[in-house]
Amino acid sequence: MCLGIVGKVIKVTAADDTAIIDVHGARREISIALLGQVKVGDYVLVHAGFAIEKIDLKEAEQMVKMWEEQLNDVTPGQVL
Amino acid sequence: MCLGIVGKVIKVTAADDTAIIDVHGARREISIALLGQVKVGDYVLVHAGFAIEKIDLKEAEQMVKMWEEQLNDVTPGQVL
Amino acid sequence: MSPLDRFCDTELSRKLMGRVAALADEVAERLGRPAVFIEVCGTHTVAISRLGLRSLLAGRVELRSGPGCPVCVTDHQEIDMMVNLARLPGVTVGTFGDMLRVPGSRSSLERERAGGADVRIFYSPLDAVAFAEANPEREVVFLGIGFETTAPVVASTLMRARLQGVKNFSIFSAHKLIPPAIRAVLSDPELKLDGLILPGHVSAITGRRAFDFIVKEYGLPSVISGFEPMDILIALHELLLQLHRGEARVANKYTRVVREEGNLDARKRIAECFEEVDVPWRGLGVIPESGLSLRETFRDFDARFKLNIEPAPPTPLYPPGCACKEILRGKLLPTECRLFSNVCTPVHPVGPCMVSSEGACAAYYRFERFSPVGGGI
Amino acid sequence: MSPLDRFCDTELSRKLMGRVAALADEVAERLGRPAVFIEVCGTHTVAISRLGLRSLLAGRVELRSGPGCPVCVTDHQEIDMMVNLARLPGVTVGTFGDMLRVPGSRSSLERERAGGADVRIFYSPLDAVAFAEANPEREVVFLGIGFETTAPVVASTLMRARLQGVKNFSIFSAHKLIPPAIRAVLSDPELKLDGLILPGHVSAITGRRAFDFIVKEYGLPSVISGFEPMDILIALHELLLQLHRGEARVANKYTRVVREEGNLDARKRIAECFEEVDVPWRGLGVIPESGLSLRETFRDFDARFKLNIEPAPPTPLYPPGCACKEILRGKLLPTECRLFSNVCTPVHPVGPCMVSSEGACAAYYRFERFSPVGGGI
Amino acid sequence: MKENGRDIVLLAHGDGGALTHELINNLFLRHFESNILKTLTDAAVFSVNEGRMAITTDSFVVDPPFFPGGDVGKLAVCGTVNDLAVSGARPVYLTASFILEEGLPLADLESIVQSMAGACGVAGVEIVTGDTKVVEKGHLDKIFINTTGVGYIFPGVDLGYHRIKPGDKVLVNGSLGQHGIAVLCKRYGFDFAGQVMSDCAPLNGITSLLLKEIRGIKIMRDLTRGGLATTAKEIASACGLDIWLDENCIPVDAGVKGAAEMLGLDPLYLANEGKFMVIVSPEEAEKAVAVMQGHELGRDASIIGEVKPGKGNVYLSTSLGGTKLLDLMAGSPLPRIC
Amino acid sequence: MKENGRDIVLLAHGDGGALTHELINNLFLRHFESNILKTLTDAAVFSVNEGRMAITTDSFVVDPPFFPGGDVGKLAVCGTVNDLAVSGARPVYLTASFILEEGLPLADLESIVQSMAGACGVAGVEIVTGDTKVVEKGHLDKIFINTTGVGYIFPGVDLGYHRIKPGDKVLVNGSLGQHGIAVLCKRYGFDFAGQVMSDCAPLNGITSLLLKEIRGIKIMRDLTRGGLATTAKEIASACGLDIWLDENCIPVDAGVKGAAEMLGLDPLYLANEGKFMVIVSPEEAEKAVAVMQGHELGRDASIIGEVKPGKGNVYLSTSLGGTKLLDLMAGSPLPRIC
Ligand code: SF4
Ligand code: SF4
Ligand SMILES: [Mg+2]
Ligand SMILES: [Mg+2]
Ligand SMILES: [Mg+2]
Ligand SMILES: [Mg+2]
Ligand SMILES: [Mg+2]
Ligand SMILES: [Mg+2]
Ligand SMILES: [Mg+2]
Ligand SMILES: [Mg+2]
Ligand SMILES: [Mg+2]
Ligand SMILES: [Mg+2]
Repeated sequence: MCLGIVGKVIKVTAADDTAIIDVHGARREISIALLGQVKVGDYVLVHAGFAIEKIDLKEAEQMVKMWEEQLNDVTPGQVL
Repeated sequence: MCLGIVGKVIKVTAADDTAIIDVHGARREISIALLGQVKVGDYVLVHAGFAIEKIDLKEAEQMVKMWEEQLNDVTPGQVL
Repeated sequence: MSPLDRFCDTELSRKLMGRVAALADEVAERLGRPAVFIEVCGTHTVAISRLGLRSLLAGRVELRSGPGCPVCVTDHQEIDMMVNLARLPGVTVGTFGDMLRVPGSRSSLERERAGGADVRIFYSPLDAVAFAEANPEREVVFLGIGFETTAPVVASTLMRARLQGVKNFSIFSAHKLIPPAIRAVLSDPELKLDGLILPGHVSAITGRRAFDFIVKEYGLPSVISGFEPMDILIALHELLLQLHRGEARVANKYTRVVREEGNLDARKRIAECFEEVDVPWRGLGVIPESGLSLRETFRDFDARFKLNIEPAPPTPLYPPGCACKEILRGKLLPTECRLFSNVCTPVHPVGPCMVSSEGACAAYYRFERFSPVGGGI
Repeated sequence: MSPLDRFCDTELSRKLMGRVAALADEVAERLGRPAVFIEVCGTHTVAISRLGLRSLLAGRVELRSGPGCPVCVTDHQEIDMMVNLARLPGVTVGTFGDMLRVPGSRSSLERERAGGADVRIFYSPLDAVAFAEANPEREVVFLGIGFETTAPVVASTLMRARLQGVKNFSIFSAHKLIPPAIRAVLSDPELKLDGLILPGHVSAITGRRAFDFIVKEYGLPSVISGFEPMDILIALHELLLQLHRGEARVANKYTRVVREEGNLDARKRIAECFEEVDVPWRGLGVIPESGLSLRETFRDFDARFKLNIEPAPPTPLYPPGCACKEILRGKLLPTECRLFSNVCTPVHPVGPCMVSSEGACAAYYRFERFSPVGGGI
Repeated sequence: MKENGRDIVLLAHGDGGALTHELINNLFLRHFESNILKTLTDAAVFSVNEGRMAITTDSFVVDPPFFPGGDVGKLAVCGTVNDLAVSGARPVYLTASFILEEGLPLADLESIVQSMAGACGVAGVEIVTGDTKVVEKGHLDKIFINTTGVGYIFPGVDLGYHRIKPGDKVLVNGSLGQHGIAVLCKRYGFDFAGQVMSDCAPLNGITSLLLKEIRGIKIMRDLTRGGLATTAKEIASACGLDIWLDENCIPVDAGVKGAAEMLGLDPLYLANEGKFMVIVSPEEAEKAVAVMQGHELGRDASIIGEVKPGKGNVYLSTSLGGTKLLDLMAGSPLPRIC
Repeated sequence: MKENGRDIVLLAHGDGGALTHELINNLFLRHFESNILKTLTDAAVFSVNEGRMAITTDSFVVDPPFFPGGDVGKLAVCGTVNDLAVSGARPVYLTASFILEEGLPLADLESIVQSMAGACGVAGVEIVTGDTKVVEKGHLDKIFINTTGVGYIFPGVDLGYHRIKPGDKVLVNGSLGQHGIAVLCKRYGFDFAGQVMSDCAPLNGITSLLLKEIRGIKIMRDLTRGGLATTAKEIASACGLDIWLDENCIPVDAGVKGAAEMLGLDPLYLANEGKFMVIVSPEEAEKAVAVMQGHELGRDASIIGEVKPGKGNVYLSTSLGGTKLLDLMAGSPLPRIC
């Protein structure tokens, strides 16, 4: 119900709580008023022009890694 | 400086001081608030949607008649 | 055939034209130069141009254009204020088509509309009231321009709006009065003039008597004229006759419309709504008691107060090189301005006289710029 | 390659799809029927449709669409009020694109705009504030629709507008809350359900804990999911696993975004601006404390008060024949409505589920209306 | 609520998707009869023989779209047909491109399309391809239509400024200013009680008759925007000769005269949509008038002037016997008080 | 004050009078090179040989008129050239009809006209006649342009739905959605730092190459409004066969994907202005791809699907191996939050 899009922060203007994000080359100014500290290089989840959460890349890394390992396990019939 | 057009009154609505005038078939509602009694058949001078004066047809008749007579007088060299 | 149609009768007009030309010849001979008349009213300027009358009287009578085009005489300062009005958010400026293209010091209503302002043309100010009623969220300001003919129309509109309780309608009054302007023109000592053609429709309101001062104070022949071919020729004939006879009076040759006292109802309405004030005229400067501003009792309909319009700063009267000042006073012909028709054209007007199609320069441009190479058909 | 991109990796997804399908088969065999899950969130509905996931799980898992499309659940009464707002002179209604076509009882914002209302689409509510500042003569009312994800965005916008002293901006709040809606769905005794896919972006604000009640009160497996192919497959895998193991918990499989307590800043802003009220949901009726209305301290930004918007009269929930009620509760599939795709299409929608492209019926119409004649390429 | 998209035009009617298809099939194809159009391809394909063709384009933005005597649809067909006709061509195919304002009643669109189909029938032309765009409310005023037309130049016909000579006569096919007045009066609240209507009509019938009967035709021009005066000035400028018009001979209907006076406008500058000017050799002028008068769109045809040596000016001999200059229009006609 | 009519468009620029003439002479004729246009007659006249011609029309109403990679002028030329190109024609002549909003900066108009002239040069077409109308501020949004184009169908070429058979391959010439995204992003405040631009380009070069080299071309369609999905559905409906597209093979640039996600839009429904779809016999599909890749507008050409027996549906095989239905667009793309 709520489109969220991942953007990489490429500029932060703390004075007015805005940042520029980049989404595969598409850039837009968004508000970071709903987040605490945001810095260049962070990934944020954007909804309706506001960053609503930071993306935890470590968590992402862990989760895909776990699945990559599991799925590359070739035990036949493995379903869990 | 002030365009005035002669219209023939074809309908009067005293209640709101308006009349319909006809100018060679073109009709429009105008205000007659600046005139006293206006009746169907009167000719009025219209400026910016208001009748600003009644046309005195007798005066008109007299003046053209006088000139018609003078101008049809064939005395050669007549200039006055 | 109605007697009114006979005022445009071609055959009759041609005959009278012959008389006028002959009489003009006699007068010119006696004066040793063509007689010089001024037509106060811009509508006369246009009618004369349309008839090609100047070409027919060339060398006998010189017809000059006076200050009677309300558009041409509206000052830069006033246009600037109208422009400021148009720029206010939520404001719709209603106007007659004439005002649209008149340049102020930096802009015109046409340019403001092109830039996003809501400027609308109305045939009648009552249509602007109807628009205001249909668009209650907009403040509709109607520009009151024009002379004695138009002022009572605007006054009536105002009274109607008050009666109907229309709260979002107001007037920006820039109305002007003709007799003070005539005085300003005639009091110029350099002016050489043999007579005046007086504005028929202003006279319909003011009455003939309002012009008696011309004879009393300046001793000049003058005539109130209508606008049909016969009207204009009769008026010219009358002026030539007065000159010929050495008389000077304010003749009324528009008796089917103009009364001695004018339209008393209309005059009462003007008096009720407006008071006379000193205002600047383009080309003539400030003329005492020559403008109409809304009375205090109409403050709730006075855009100047309702919308808090500051007077715009005064600006130089003319663009460099423009001879409007002399033209408006009847001292030069448009063709004598060095910008005429090369730099200054109706499409790219420099001075106010080129803007309104009724302005003297525009009328000359449109109708009389070139003399023909061959003859008529 | 960023770890984020790997959530859309095709090869990986296909492998996981194999696991999910196999696990689903086992579960279905054990249950003697396909497992039934509900995806609460409309964005999940669309993502599932786009992946063609339903075709791949046919006979193994039945995926039903829940009440998580803010457009679909906005009541007639609220739409009617928005329409009334749009009809006010001088008012500009700002909205996300989603709301434009949703029908109220007599009209929609799209129809009102077509009829002359000033309705504008903004990507962000901050753009609407900027528009208000640039157009001080208009009252700009932004429609606050959306769930916990959107409410803090609107709250932030409001605070910004107040800070900047923007006087011609206000909000019409129709925000809704997801947990009460889930309760309303789950408390239906007729509902047969094996698990829930919980909305990832609502959870980003509320935190995982906000959904613990599902396990405590209803004992159902549930999982918070992201929106990439891997996310959805991981979530399905989790639900199937819980089912397979006879467990029930609120798993968070969107850990890169969703925290236990959610976004505390955002929650604080919601609490500061809004208070919980009972509101009607399309298809679900009035749900206690499921809506957000502006607090009294924000009356000067509350369009309901500022513009004196009366509540519109209640209207019947559905057009005759429309099965949205059952679909929104996850009890029927869109294809089971007898109006689906013949009378009711995205171009001529009958019920709310057909209006938003995220609505269950629209998603089915666009992506899954016909089964193919041949196979894939 | 009225069903979406079935009573008024919505943005989605122009998105190229489902509603666009509905509009094309349920409205345009129902009124426009053409086997070529039916193919609904990116372009219409037709066969041609060797020869000369004419192509012309115009966009029609008339406000109001419905006026006494016609509507923007009739105008769009006639305007383009007439540009081809006065160029010496037989109009054959038209394209029709609509830009619609969101909110336009579909019933209005249908009656406009119906008028177009009617005018095509009268003119014997076929709409073979089209386009529909819809823009947001307020981004245009109701409806704009572009038509582009192609036709075959009649074999042996050679029209052009180069053929105009001093002594040639200037003709018009009837009373001037009707279209302009009909539109302006509708806009500013005048009523003609059916007495003055737009003269909007396809001229290809009368022009082809003229071209068949009269060999000495030098040029033809339809008298649209800017009216007789502007067109005369364009011709005079282009060929460097003067044109003299006689005010007494120029037909202007009394109703048009009255309304034009009321608005402060000059009928010689008002638009026509069924009037054209012909310049013809003096020997054939009378015969040309007779041919025109034999056609229903030329009943009031007359000789109104003559070409003379000069410098590209247009003069009007006034009723009083004076002369005045006519020039290009400068600024659209607006109602004035002075 | 700026001189009247020398910095912005005024109503009088469209009255057919003096300012219209100024605009035509000082702007249009300065940029559009054409001896036919120069005659400024009611219609343009040209010679034709026996054969088949194609005619197409489109009105261009893009908001905003300037966007990364082009403007409405370039679009107006390319759009019409492309409709002729995909119809198997060699585009030759264009008409250009402008509707301008009072207040449009003349400098903007000039740069639009310049782009048109540039695109005409690239496409090798000539603007032979035109029209200019000006409407009151607020009666349209800045500028609308209609172009109508005519061209000669290449001898021996026969394209059409009737030639499509099961087994035929579906090709596109490159990455989809660029134009739609460039325009929407400009409208909603996104910036691509020059990375995503409209693909607006004249396709007649690459289509004529294809037609020369590949005999088995069944149909070509440019992928404008409604995008790939809508065009595919139109073709499938028209020929009663199914079209299967493979999501993994459809080229979509990463930038387009990102921006489309941000706005909640599907690239398969986004407009293109330099992309076309080709349906070709299976034997010649690879060769067709090679030919396309040899042209600069076909570098990323690829086979994206296949025609199958069926009932006129379009299916997409998803990356996961699932299938979903594609349909006509229903409603223009608007930024959404859900
Ligand atoms: S021609 Fe132009 S510059 Fe000269 S006096 Fe007239 S308005 Fe002024
Ligand atoms: S198909 Fe239409 S009528 Fe049926 S449930 Fe869905 S929205 Fe309602
Ligand atoms: Mg196409
Ligand atoms: Mg044309
Ligand atoms: Mg034309
Ligand atoms: Mg098209
Ligand atoms: Mg409109
Ligand atoms: Mg023409
Ligand atoms: Mg086309
Ligand atoms: Mg096209
Ligand atoms: Mg034209
Ligand atoms: Mg605009």
